[in-house]
Amino acid sequence: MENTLQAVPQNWYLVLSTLLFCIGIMGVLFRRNAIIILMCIELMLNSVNLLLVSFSAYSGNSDGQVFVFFIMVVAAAEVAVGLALLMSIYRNVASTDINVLNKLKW
Amino acid sequence: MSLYLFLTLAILTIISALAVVFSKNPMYSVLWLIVCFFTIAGHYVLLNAQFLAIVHLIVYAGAIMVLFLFVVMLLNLNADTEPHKSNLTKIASAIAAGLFFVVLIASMRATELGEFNLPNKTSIGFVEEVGKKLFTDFLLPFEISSVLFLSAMIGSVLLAKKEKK
Amino acid sequence: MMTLLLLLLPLVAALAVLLVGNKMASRVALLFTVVEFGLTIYAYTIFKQQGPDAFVFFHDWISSPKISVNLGMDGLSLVMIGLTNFLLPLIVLSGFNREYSNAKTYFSLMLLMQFALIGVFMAYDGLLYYIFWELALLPIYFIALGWGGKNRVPVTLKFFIYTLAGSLFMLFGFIMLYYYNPNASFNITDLYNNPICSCNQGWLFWMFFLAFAIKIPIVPFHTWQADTYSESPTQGTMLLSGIMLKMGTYSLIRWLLPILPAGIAEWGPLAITLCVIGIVYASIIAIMQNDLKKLFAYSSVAHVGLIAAGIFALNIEGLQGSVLQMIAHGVNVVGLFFCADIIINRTQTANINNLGGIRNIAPRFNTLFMIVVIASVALPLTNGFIGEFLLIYGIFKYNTWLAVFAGLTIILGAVYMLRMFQNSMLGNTNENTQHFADLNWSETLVLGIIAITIVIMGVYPKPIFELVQPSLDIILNKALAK
Amino acid sequence: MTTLIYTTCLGLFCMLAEVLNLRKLLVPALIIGLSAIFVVNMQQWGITTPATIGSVSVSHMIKMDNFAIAFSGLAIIISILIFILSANYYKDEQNQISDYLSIMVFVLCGALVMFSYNNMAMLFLGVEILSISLYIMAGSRRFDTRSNESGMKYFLMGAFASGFLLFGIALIYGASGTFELEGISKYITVGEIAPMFYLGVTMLLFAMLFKVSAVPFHFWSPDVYEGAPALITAFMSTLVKVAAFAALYRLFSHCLGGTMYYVEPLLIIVTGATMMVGNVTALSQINVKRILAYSGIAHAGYMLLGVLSSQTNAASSVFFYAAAYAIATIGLFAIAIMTFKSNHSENVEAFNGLAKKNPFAAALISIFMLSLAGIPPFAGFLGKYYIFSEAIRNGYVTLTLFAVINSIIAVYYYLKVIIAMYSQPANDKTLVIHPTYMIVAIICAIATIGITIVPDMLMQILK
Amino acid sequence: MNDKMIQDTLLVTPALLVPLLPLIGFLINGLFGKFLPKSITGWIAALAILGSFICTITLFNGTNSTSSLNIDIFDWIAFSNINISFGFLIDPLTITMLLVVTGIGFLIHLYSIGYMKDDEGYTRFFTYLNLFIFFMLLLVMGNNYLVMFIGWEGVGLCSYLLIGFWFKNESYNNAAKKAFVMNRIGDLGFLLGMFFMLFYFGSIDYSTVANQAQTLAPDSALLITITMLLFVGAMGKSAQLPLFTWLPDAMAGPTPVSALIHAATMVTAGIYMIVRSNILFSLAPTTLMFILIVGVATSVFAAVIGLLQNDIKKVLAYSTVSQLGLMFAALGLGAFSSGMFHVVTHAFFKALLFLGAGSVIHALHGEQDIRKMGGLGKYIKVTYITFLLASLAISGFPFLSGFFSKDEILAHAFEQNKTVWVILSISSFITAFYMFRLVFLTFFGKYRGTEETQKHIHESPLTMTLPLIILCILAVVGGLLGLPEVFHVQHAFSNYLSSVTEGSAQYLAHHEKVSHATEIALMSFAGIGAIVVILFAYNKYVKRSVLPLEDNSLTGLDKIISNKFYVDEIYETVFVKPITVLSDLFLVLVDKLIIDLAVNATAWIVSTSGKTMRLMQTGNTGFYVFAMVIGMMVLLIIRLFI
Repeated sequence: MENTLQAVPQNWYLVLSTLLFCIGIMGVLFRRNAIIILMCIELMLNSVNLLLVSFSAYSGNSDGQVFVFFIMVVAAAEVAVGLALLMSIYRNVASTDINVLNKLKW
Repeated sequence: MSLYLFLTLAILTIISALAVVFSKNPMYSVLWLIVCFFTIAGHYVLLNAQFLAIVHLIVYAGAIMVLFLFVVMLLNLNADTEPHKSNLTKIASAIAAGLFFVVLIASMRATELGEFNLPNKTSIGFVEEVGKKLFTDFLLPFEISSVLFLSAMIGSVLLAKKEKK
Repeated sequence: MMTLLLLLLPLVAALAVLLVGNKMASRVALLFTVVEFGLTIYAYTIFKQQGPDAFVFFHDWISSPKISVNLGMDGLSLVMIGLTNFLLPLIVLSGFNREYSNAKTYFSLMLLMQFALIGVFMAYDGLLYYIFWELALLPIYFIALGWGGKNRVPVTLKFFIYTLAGSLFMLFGFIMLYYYNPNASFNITDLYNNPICSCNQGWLFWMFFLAFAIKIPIVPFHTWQADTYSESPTQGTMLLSGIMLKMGTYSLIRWLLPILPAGIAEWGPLAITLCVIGIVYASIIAIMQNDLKKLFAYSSVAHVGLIAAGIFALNIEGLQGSVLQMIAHGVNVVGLFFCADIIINRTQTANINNLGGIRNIAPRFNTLFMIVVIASVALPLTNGFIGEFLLIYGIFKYNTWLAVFAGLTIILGAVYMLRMFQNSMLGNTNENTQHFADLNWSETLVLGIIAITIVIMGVYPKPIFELVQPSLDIILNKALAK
Repeated sequence: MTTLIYTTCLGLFCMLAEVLNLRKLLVPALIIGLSAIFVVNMQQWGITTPATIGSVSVSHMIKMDNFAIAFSGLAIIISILIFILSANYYKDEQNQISDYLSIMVFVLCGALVMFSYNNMAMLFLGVEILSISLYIMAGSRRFDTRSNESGMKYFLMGAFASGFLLFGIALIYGASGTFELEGISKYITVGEIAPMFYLGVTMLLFAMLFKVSAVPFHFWSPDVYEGAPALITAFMSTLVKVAAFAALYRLFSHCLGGTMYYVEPLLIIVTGATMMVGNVTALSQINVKRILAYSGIAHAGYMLLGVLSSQTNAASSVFFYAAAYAIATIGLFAIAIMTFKSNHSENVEAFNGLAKKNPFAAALISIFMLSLAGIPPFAGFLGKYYIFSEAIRNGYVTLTLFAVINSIIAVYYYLKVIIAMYSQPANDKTLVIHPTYMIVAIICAIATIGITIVPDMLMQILK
Repeated sequence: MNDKMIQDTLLVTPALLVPLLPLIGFLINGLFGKFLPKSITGWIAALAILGSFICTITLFNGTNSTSSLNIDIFDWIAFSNINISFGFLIDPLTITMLLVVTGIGFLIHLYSIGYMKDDEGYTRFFTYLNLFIFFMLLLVMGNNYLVMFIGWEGVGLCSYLLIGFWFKNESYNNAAKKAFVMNRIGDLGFLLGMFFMLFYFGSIDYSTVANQAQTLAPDSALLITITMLLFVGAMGKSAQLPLFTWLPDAMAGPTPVSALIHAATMVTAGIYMIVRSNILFSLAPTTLMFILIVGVATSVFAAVIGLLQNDIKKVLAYSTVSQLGLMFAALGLGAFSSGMFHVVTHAFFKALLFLGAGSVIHALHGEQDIRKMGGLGKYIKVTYITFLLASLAISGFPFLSGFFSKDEILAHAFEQNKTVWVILSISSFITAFYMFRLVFLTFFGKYRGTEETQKHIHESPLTMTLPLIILCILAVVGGLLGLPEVFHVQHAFSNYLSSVTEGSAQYLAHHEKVSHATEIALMSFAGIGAIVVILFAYNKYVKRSVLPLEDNSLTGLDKIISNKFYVDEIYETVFVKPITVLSDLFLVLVDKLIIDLAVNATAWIVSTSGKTMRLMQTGNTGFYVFAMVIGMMVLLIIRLFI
């Protein structure tokens, strides 16, 4: 395990995270279900986490890892709030489809 | 060895991520996401961030995903309730995301991260190291994030509280 | 001190009028404007003794980018302020014996307008000037919007946006001037003494010219005007045409000529051509206008076009003529619109074809109206003549053929004015006009004062010439020093 | 630092107020508390002792420089005004008022962090505290689907943008190896810059542009502004916008200035597009909150001119502009909220004939509208003038000219309301303006005129 | 202080009083006329003019043919290097005009007291009349062109007011407007002429201009331009081709107005102006040639039209135009003093003719058509006799005033250009013919009106007949002022004016003076010719009682002539119509369609793009995110690859 940093070029992590990030974006674009969009956003955040950790590991600087904690904190808070919002909407319109939410426009 | 491990994990990560996006049933999506989180935790371990890997699992798989599952079950969402986007939008979003990926990679195309030296400290991912950092350098953000939690807490209660109109 | 007093009294008055309530509003406004006029005369006597130095007021305002409260009055300013303060009591008085909803606001806005106008004429700091310039737009807009005719909304909107558009370009021009100015200030003397590369003067000229051309208005920027005039309440129209248009011509003299001489050299010929075309163009349109106010509006376009042309002729005759004509036109056009108001108010129609025969039953009105009309067709011994004479002569010195063309105004002016007068006043009465009451005391007073001024100015304009000559000399020197 | 701590404590107090049954005292206590905090905040002026928690230095996390103090002061004043309004606004929701207010105080905390951050982590946390609290507030009318929709849209897009923010921070960290502003700034000046870094800066910029609602990241703001409760809209369009701008400005003036040449073309395009889309789209709106949203977008465009000029210390210009904008907007909302309420409509027609019903209120609205339109002698004019000046000084002549043209367009929709008030017949709905609203409006009006008369008071702060 | 200066200072007061008195009269009547008894206002006005006349006499006595008195009253337009003063110049030319204006003016005031007695605008009439005299006096007294221009335009205004005196009648108002506008066309020429003088000579004082002009080469382009422009002014004011049409229409005004303004005084202002600038004009032979052509043409043209007019005043109006043409011909020949002489004599007999016509109209209660008159000689003797004598004078009946003044001009024409002489002679005979056609149809034969009106025919009151008699005496003996040298006397009139005209003599081409014998022959020819024509007319209208046909039964040339060669119609189509069309075109096409459309189109484009852009805001979160992503992508691509 010690030699991961030598065996795997750092750029691969970069590419992997970017790919993951883009999959997250695709998910947000692709789906209409608010919950799944929320999950895709989590995916995006996780790609960033991965990136940060890889940078941190490769540069031997633990700041990046600490930062990941904050991202987790925020992600948790975000999810809590997001799901609460979702619940309150679901009570009103009985749907999690974001396309239902189009009263406000133009 | 670790290269193969990385590749395996990476491919798994990507597959599970894609599965999150493409699963018709929200429940599956949730489950795939959990898989994805596990693979990411694997990466953390590969990168010597053991403590973070554990925290990651606890927070994400243990807390956040449970929350998700809980909501999905509560709202009784399944494949039938999932509204479908038209194919055009689907293709468009796939292309857009793909293009975006290409653009991102292209803008980093010349990224040479320089001569890589093995860090003299391998313990940066250990709890001790991270903890020290968190309570010294990052003390303020740590404390400030409590405000965030407070706010989110009040907010969630406020929003989800069941009350007569 | 005098300067500040002159400037701020109308502002105080505006507040006072707001406080006294609707019934007393017009009277209090009149009182204040008369006092203000008295002060102006007093200022004139001081000016006679001590010259412009007595009126310098300087106070730092904004440190960076440097803007200062730099007020003062040279002869030119004094003359313009004199015009403003002379006309305001008349305009207020012309609102007597009329019912206005919310009169206190109405008169207060007029006084606010006076404040802004005086500020424009006093400001010797570019940005301060600009602020007053814009400030002047607000009261008039609200006057027109609140008390105007039934089509007022789109019309005033167009007016507001149109003029504001011009002004914003001017603001842009001022900021550019500031950065071209090594002293980094808007102070007028700095701007006068700062030679700007002639490569930049061309487009800077347009920045300023647009603002002024719209305000004046010079054809083809005039289309807001006729509608605005006919939709505004009379006092608003008077303020607009009598004084506010003069802001544009005044600014040409004060801000454009001396600051951008090379720009003038480059674009002046085009500008003067536009002005002259405008004179003939507007006059010809006026010939067939049937709406009193629109007719006066187009005539006003022609007249101010002549003033602007005289300014761009860049000689002392043109400038003197333009100053004199600004005053004369201010007085006359207020008179004209007041007459129009009297007619419209009593007959409920502005179409001259529906009028006629008023002369039979309202001789006093007829006489005074006649005097105003002949003044505006520039008959000698009325104030309109000397101005036009000098203006056309100024243009003549610039270019003979332009002068011939511009001179058509004296023919065409006679045509449309007399047609208007004939159709509205002469002939036999009809159902619209048969109950036309002659002037009451306040109307007689207003028109009487205007008539007397018309004659006095026409016979003895020398004080005005003397007053503005030094300022014009300086400005002309700058304008001609490329 | 102390400002932040006290404000947090105030937020906690609000939370506990419900438990302690102090709801009646809540708003006065908040106002007094915030006023005290304002004083404390201003006392830090010019004192450069590094921030500490106990014995731990946190100066690499937060830096209360004059920029931060000035903006904090402004933010606190804005909050005070909003809280004055809130007493009456929430009078029917007494059992939740402490929740609402505490969340709003937390928004202020987030803003304070965004003014003073000295580390990307703080920026991130500040943004998130602010945003998450606002998601809640936007959706706080639980039974109103419009409010739901507003909250949800804001949340989804905000979270999405957070992803970009983080990605950008991550890339910057990857290239420079640090989260501290000074470190990053040093990285820029010393040696080669990795392409990754530029991408990071760009992504970070995108995220911040989202927060200030610049085109093409502006889509959320009209919908959210319209759907959110009016008071929250006021809060969003003032405090939040100011905070986002201050953060963006701080980012470039304290840290990423060296990469300005790189993002400049992007910023120019975005600035131009923002001004144009904001102004032009606002023309055809009839909902006043929506008009203000678009107007807010347009104003963001103008303020971006200030950001573009950040290399020549345009801070005071941006500050002045932000202050003028915020004050006018709050004043406007103070009266608009009452008008909306009495008419059960948020459209321009709600203002019909206001000049007859309540000429004073109409006059105040006119002042605010004209100030927003940038017409002298109101503060908005000077703000615009400063911004344009700075932009021209930095050579953005064409862009400024474009801004000038846009301000001409803008006049139209500001006048729409004025026209409705002054030229339309009044409807029969009675309009009662609660004194607290009137007080706020009057304070704002005085400030709007006052800061024109003595603009140096504000302008000198950040020199 | 020598005697002359003392003398001069003594004359200042009367000189100032001359215009001041009418002004005072105007102000009293204008401001307080309403409060004064009607009868008094007329007398106030008349006395004001009488006062002026007396002052003029004082001036006349105080000066001689060589003196000229310059009175600067105040600086009018004075700044920088422009200095135009408001001042008077009293010299023989001025005094001549003053005498005519105030003298005839007074008589006509007197006449009007009777004539206008029953008019509701009595006071107003006298107010205007006084104002007119005031301006006319300014015109002739001014010491520079601009003061002259004040009077010039001022009389135009009064003419406007008086033509449209009966303002309820639409066509009268149109006539008034036409007069004013046509005059203004001339005025523009005058104005431009002044500009040239001011610009090139630096002054518009008569003396300076004359001095400066003499430094230029004769017939230089500048001089031609200036004189041509001034002449354009004169054409307008003095109703020359092609600007003459207003004058016949001007007969819409009350008859005394026609007498005073449109015959005796105002219309001669053009001649006065050219005589005043005689040095300038004599330096520009080309212009003189042009004046000659215009004058001769007008003279014949108007005379021909006069042949077929049936309105008593219209006949006189065309006759006036024709006579003015004669005067201009004289000026064109360089015979400035002869021109002036004819002005004076013409003032006498033409004023008389108009007043006589007025008396006829007064007697017939407003009837002006000569076809409905006839045989009036029996009823109104004084009018008849004076009218007859005036007609003889104008026709050039030997030894009456017109005879001398006309002959002088004809003699000059004979000297210089035989063709001109022939044409002018013909024109003169035509004049004699139509004048007597008028006399015979009016006063001879049987009354052709209704019986009802016949009963009321009466002679006018003394205030009306007295002026007739005085003018008649002047018309008869006026010629004595300028007895030609053939009679072995000094030509008193031209002597008196010699100081004014002598300056130009050197520049005029010198022609061999006709011998006395030839001159006598010419006079005889003219005199006998006139008598023959009169007899011919007598034969036609009295003996054979030929009556003019109704207007609609005219054919051919007659129809054209009686319709005044359709000049008005031509002007209507060539100038008036196009301008009205242009006006509508400008308003509708340029103003509304092009300019305003451009403005509104800008607004429209902006607002439409607003409406379009708002559709981007679909309300769909998915779309928003999509747009954001695309936006970011585009921006990145722009940044990276472009």
